[in-house]
Amino acid sequence: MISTHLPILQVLVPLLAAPVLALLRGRTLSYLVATGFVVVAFLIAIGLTIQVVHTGAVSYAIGNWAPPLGIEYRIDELTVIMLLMVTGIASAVLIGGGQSIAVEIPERRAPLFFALFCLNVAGLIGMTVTGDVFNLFVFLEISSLSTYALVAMGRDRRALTAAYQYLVIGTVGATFYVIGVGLLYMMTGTLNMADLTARVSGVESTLTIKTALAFLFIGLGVKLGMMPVHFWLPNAYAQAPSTVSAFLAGTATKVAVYVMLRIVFGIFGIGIFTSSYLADVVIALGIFAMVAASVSAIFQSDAKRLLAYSSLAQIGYILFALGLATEAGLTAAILHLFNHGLMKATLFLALTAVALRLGRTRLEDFDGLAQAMPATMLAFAVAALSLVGVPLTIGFVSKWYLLAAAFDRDGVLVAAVILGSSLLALLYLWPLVERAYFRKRPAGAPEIEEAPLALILAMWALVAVNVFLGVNSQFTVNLAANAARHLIGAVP
Amino acid sequence: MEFPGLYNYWIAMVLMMMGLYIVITDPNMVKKIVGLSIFQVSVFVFYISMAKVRGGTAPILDDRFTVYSNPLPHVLILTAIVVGIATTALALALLVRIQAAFGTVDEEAIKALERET
Amino acid sequence: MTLAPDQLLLWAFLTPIIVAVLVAVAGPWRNLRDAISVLGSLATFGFVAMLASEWEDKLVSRTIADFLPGLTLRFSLEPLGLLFAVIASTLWVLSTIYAIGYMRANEEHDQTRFFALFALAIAATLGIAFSGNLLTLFVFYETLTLVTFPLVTHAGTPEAMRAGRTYLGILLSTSILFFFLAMVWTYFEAGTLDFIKGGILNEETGPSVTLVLFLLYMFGIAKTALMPFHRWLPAAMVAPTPVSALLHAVAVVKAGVFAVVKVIVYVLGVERLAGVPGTAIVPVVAGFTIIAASLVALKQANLKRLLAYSTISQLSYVVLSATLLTPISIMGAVLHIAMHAVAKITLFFAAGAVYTAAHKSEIGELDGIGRRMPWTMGAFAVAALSMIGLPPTAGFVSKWVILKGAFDATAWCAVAVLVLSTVLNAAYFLPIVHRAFFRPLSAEAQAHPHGEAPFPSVLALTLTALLTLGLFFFPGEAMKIAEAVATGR
Amino acid sequence: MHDHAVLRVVSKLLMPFIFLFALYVQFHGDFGPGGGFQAGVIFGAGMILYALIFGLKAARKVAPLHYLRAQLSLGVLLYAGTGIVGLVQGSNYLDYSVLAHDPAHGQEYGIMLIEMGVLLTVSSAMTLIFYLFAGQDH
Amino acid sequence: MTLFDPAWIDVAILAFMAIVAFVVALLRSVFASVMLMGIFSLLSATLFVILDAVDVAFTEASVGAGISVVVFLGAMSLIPSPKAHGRTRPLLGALVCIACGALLILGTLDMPTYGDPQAPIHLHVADRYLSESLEATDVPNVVTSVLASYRGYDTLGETTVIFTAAIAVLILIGGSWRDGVKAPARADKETGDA
Repeated sequence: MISTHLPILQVLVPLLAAPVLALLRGRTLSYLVATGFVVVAFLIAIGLTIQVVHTGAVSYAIGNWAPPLGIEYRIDELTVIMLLMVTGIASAVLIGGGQSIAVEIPERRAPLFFALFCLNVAGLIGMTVTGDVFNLFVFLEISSLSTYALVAMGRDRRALTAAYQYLVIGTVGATFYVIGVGLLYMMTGTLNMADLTARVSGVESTLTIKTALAFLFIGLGVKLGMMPVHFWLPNAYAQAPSTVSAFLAGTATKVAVYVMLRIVFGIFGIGIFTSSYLADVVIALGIFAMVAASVSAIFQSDAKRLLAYSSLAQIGYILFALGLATEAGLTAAILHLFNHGLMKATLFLALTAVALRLGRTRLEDFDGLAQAMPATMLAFAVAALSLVGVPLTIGFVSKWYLLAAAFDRDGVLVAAVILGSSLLALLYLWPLVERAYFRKRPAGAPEIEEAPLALILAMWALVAVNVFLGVNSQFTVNLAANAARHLIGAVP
Repeated sequence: MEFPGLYNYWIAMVLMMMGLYIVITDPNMVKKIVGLSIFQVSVFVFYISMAKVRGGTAPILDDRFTVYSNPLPHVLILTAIVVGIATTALALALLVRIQAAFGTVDEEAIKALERET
Repeated sequence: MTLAPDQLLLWAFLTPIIVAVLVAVAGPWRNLRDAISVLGSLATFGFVAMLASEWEDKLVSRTIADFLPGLTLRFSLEPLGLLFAVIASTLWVLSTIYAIGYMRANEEHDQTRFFALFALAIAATLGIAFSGNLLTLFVFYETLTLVTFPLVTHAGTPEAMRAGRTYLGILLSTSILFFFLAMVWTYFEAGTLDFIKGGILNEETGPSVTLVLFLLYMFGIAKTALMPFHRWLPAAMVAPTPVSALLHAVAVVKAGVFAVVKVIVYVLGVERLAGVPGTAIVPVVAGFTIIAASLVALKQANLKRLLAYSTISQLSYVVLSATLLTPISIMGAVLHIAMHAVAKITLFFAAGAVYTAAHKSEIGELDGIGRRMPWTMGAFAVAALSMIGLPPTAGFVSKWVILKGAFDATAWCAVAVLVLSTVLNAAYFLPIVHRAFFRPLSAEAQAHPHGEAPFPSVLALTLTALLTLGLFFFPGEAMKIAEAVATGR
Repeated sequence: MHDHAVLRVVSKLLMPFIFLFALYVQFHGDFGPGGGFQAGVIFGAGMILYALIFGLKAARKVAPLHYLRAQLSLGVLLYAGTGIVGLVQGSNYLDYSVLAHDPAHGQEYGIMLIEMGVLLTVSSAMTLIFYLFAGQDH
Repeated sequence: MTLFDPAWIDVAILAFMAIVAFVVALLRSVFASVMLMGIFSLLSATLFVILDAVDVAFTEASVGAGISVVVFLGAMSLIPSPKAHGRTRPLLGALVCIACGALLILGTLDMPTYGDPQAPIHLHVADRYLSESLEATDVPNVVTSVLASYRGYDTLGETTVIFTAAIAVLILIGGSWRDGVKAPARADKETGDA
C-alpha cells in the first residue's frame, strides 16, 4: 500500500526533516536525524526506481484532484535517474561529511544547518518529481533560499558576498522563469506539464509561446550555470562549506538542467525548439562553455574554484548535447547529467577531506598529499581520470555518447572540439594528481592523517559506482535512452 | 486593437525592466534588493492583469454575479508574494552580515576589499 | 589441466593482475615478493604457451563485460594477437628476472610499487593482444599509458617528472584527439568495432573519409612513435632500465605497431586501403622517421638515448612495411614486431647491466668494457647485428621479408630507405661494439675494477641474445603466424 | 519610543483589536479575502507594533525566541500532518475529503487546519525576522 | 473608448507606478528608495483591487507595503547609508534591460488582449474551478479553495519557503554570530585567493 505513496513520501521525508530538526538541540542528535531522513529518502528513490523500471511511469495526484485541476507528481525513467542521484549524493555527503560539518559549522547552528540541508534536498526532489510548472517554481525557491543560506555558512567572509551575488542573480533567474510560466499559462490556460504538452501544440506558431520558451530558458540557464550567466557559480562553490559544495556541485545544477530538458522537450517539443533558433543558440553556448570554462580552469589557483570552472565546462557538454535535439543527443545529455554529478561529487568530497585536514585547498597544498592521504587521493585521481574520459569509468561512457551524438548531427569538427576540451580537462586536473603523487610534502608542513573513515567510505562508494557503471553501463544507458525516447516522442 | 489592448501588459513589462535595471546597475547592495522587489511586484501586476476578465468581479462565488475573474493567477501570486518577502528577508540578513564583515555594502568597495585579501 | 581456450585467454590476462595484487600485499618481504613476480610471469607464459599449442584456426573469444550497449569488452584470439602475447609473456619472464637483479643491485626505492605496476603493464599489454574489438584495444591501450606513467617517473626527480609529462601528454592527447575520434567515427560509419578480416567499413564510406580515418589512426596511435609524435619515447628513457627494456622495447611500443597492423588489417582492410589514393603519406612519413631517427641516433652520446632513437627508427620499419599494403609487406611488419622485440630488449638489458656493474651510461666511457663483461657485450653485439639486419640474427629474417615486400609493392623509395638505414644502423652500432672489445680500458676505468652484472641480469640478457640467434635458425612458427595474418586464413 | 504615554495607551488599546482582526481574517478567509497567510502577517505586525512601542525585551517576554522557533516548526508540521491524515485514511496526500463523512465538509475542515498551520508559521516567522533585525546591537 | 472607460484607472495607476520606479532608479538615498518601494507596493495593491484580486491586494498591502518596509528599515538601522556613488556598468545594464523589454513586448504582440473573456487562460482549468469548487469544498471564495485545496501542495511549499527564510535568517543573524566574525577574518589571510 505504501508503495503507491512513494512519490509523495519522496519529497515529504526530507521536507518534514526540516521542522523536526529546527526543534532539536545539539550537533550529534541533529546530524543523526538528518542523515536518517536523507538515507530513507534514498531508499525511497530506490523503491521508486524499481517501480518505474517494472511498471513504467508513475503518476500521483496530490489531494486526489485529478490533473490538471490539482498538482500532479510524475515519475518516469528520467526522474528516477535524478532522484537516485540527488538522494544518493545527499546521503553520501551527509554520511561522509559529519566531521567536516562539525569543524566548519558551529555547534549552536548545527540543527539549523541540517534543517537547511534537508530543505535543499527536499526542494531539489520537489523540482524533479513535480508535473506542474508553478509547483516547480515553489520548490525551486525552497532549494534556492536554503542554498543561499548554506553558501553563506562558509568560513571566509567572501562566502557572504558569494551568497548575496547568487541570491540576486538567482532571484532574477527565478523571476524570469515565472514570467515564462505566466506567458505559457496565458496561451494555454493550464500549468500541468502533460496538459501543457497537449495544448502548446495548438498555439505553437504564436510569438508569445516562443517568448515564453526564451524566458524559461534564460531563467533556468541562470540556475544551471550556463555561460555567460554563470558568474555566481565559481564563487558559490569555492566559498561554501566543503560539504555544501560537494552536494551542490553534484546535484543543484543538474536538477536545473533536468528541468530544462523537461520543459524544452517535454512541453514545447523539438519543433519549437529547433525552429526558433534556440537549438543553435544552445549548441553555441555549450561549445563556448566547454572551451572557455576549461581554459579558465587551467588558471585557477584554488582547487575548489578549479572544479567549479570544470563544472561550467561540463555543463557546456550537456547543453551542447541537448541542443542537438536528437535522440542520441538527449541520451548523451542525460547520461552526462548523471555521470558528471557522480564524478563532481566524488571530487568535491575529496576536497572536503583535504579542507578538513589542511583547512584550505590551494593547489600547492596538494604537494605530497598522496602519502598522507592515500585513500582520498586515489579516489580523487580516479574521479579526475573519469572526468577526463579515461576508459572503464563513467566519464568514458559519457564521452562516447556525446561524440556519437555529435557525429550523428554535426560531424567531425564538433567532435574534435569536444575531444579537445577533454584534453583541457586533463591539463587542469593533472597538476593536482601530479602534485599529490609525485611531489614531497613541503618541509615543515604539519603532520596530517588520512580522512575520517566515513568520508573515505562515502568517496569510495561513489568511486565504486563510477567504475561499475563505467564497465557495465547498461543500466544507466538504457534508462537514459528510454528517457530520451520519451522526451523526443512527447510531441510528435 | 481595441483599447486597452495590451497596454496593461506593456506597462507592467516596462516596470519589470526598470526594476531589473536597478538590480544590475546600482552599486548599493541594499538598493539592489529594492530593485528586485520592484521587479517582482511588476511581475505580480502582469499576472493579475492576465487574470482580469472584462466585466468580471472578484472570484468569490455569489448568486448575484455570473462573471468572475480568473482565480488561479491570484493563487499563484499569493505564493509568489510570500516567496518575495522570504527572499527579501534573507537578502537583508546577508547584508547585515556583509556590513559587519566588510564595513560597507557598496559593491565596488567590497570588490576592492576582496581583491586585497 | 584441461582449460578451454577461452578460459586460458582469461587466465593469461588475469594472472598478471593477481600478481600485482599479491606483490602489493607481499611488499615487505622482498624475497617472497620477487618470487611471486617470477612465478606469476612463468604462469602467464605457461597459459599463453598452452594457448599457442592448442590454438587452431577457429576463433576463440570471450566477452568480459557489456561495456556499452552494442559494444562489449571482448577478448578474442587471432594469429597476430597470439604472436604479440607470446612475445610479451616470454619477455616478461626474462625481464622480471633481469629487473630483480637490477633493482636490488641499484638499491632502487619503491620496488614494490615498481613490480606491481610492472605486472599491471603486462596485463594491459595482454589485454591489447587479446582484444576482440577496437574498443577493447583502445581501453587497454589507454590503461597501458596510465599504468606505465608511474614507471617512467619512477625516479621522482624534477627531470623525470618533466619527461613523464611529455610521455603522458603526447600519448594521451593523441589517443584522445585522433584515435578516439577515429574510433567513434568508425563506429558511426560501420556500426561495429569488431575486428573482422578485410575490415569493417562498408561501401557507403567514401575514399576521402577512409583516408582521413587512416591518417587519424596512424597518428593517433602515437605509441608507434611516428614523427612528429615521437618525443615521448626518448623522454621515457629516464625510467629505470628494466622499464625501458620491457616497456619501450616490447610492451608499449609494440602495442603501438600492433594496433596499427590490427587497424589496417582488421578495421580498415588492406584491399580497401590499397584502393584509396593518398595513403602513401604514411609510408613517406615512416621513411622519413627511419632516416631522421637514425641520424639523430648517430649523434647520441648516451647509450640509452641512442637505443631510444634506434627504437623510433625500427618502429617505423613496421609502419612503413604495413602501410605498403601488400601481403608480403604486412607479413614483414608482423615479423619485425617479433624480431625487433627480442633484439632490442637484449640491447637494453646490456645497457642496464653496464650501468649496474660499471655505473656507466655514456658511450664514450665504454672503452674496453667487453673484456670485463664478455657475456653482456657479447649479447650486445649479437643484438646489434640483428638491428642492422645481418645474419645469423632474427633481424635479418624480418628485414629480408620487408625488403621483399617493398620490391613487391614496387616502392623503390622504400627500398632506398631500407638500404640507407641499414648503413646508418651499422654506423651507430658497430663503433660501440668496436669500442667495447678492441679499445683499451681507460685509466680511470682501470682504477675501478668491476666484473659482470648480477647473475639474474646476465642470465636474462644471455637468454634473449640466444633467442635472437634462435629466431634466425627457426623462424618457422613466427613465419607461419605472420603469413596467417597477411594472407587472411 | 516607549516613553510616549499616548502611544503606549493607544497601542495597548489597539492590540486586542489587531489580534481579533487577525482571527477574523483567518476564519473569514472562506467567504471573503483573507486566510492564514494574511492573518499571520497581521498577527506578526501586531507583535512588531508591540515590540516597537514597549521594547524588544517586553515583546520577548510575551513571545520568547525559542517559543517562536517551535511555533515556526509546528506550523509546517501541522500543515504537512493534515496531509498525512489523508494518506493514512487510505487516500492521497492532502486529500481532505476523508476528514469527515461528507467530502465537502472534510474539505472545509482540512482547509481550516492547514490555514491554521500557515498562520502559525507565518506569524512566528514575521515576528522572528523582526526580532532578529531589531535585536542586533550596533 | 471613452474618457470614462474604467481601463483608464489601471493605466493611471500603472503610470504612477512607473514614475515611482523611475524616481527610485534615480534616487541616491536608500532610505527614500525603500519608502518609495512601499508606495509602489501600495499602488500595486490598489491596482489589484481594481483587477478583482482582493486577496492579493490584501496580501501585497500588508507584506509589500508593511512587513517588507519594516524589515528593510530594521536592516538599514544596522547598515549606514553610504555616500553617493556612480552606477556600475550603466550602459550594459540599460542594454540588457532594453533588449529584454523589447523581446518581451514584441514577443507578446499576439497575446490575447487584456480582459478578453475568450482567452484560453479563462477557459480551461480556471473555468472548472469556478464551476466546481463550491460543490466540492463548500468554500465560496474560489481563491481560498484553490489555494488551500486544489493547489494546497503549493501552499505547503509556500509555508515551507517562509519557514526556510526564517531558518535562514536565524542561522545568519541569530544568536551569537558576532563571536564568529573574528575567526573568518583570520581564515581570510590563510585562504585568500584572487
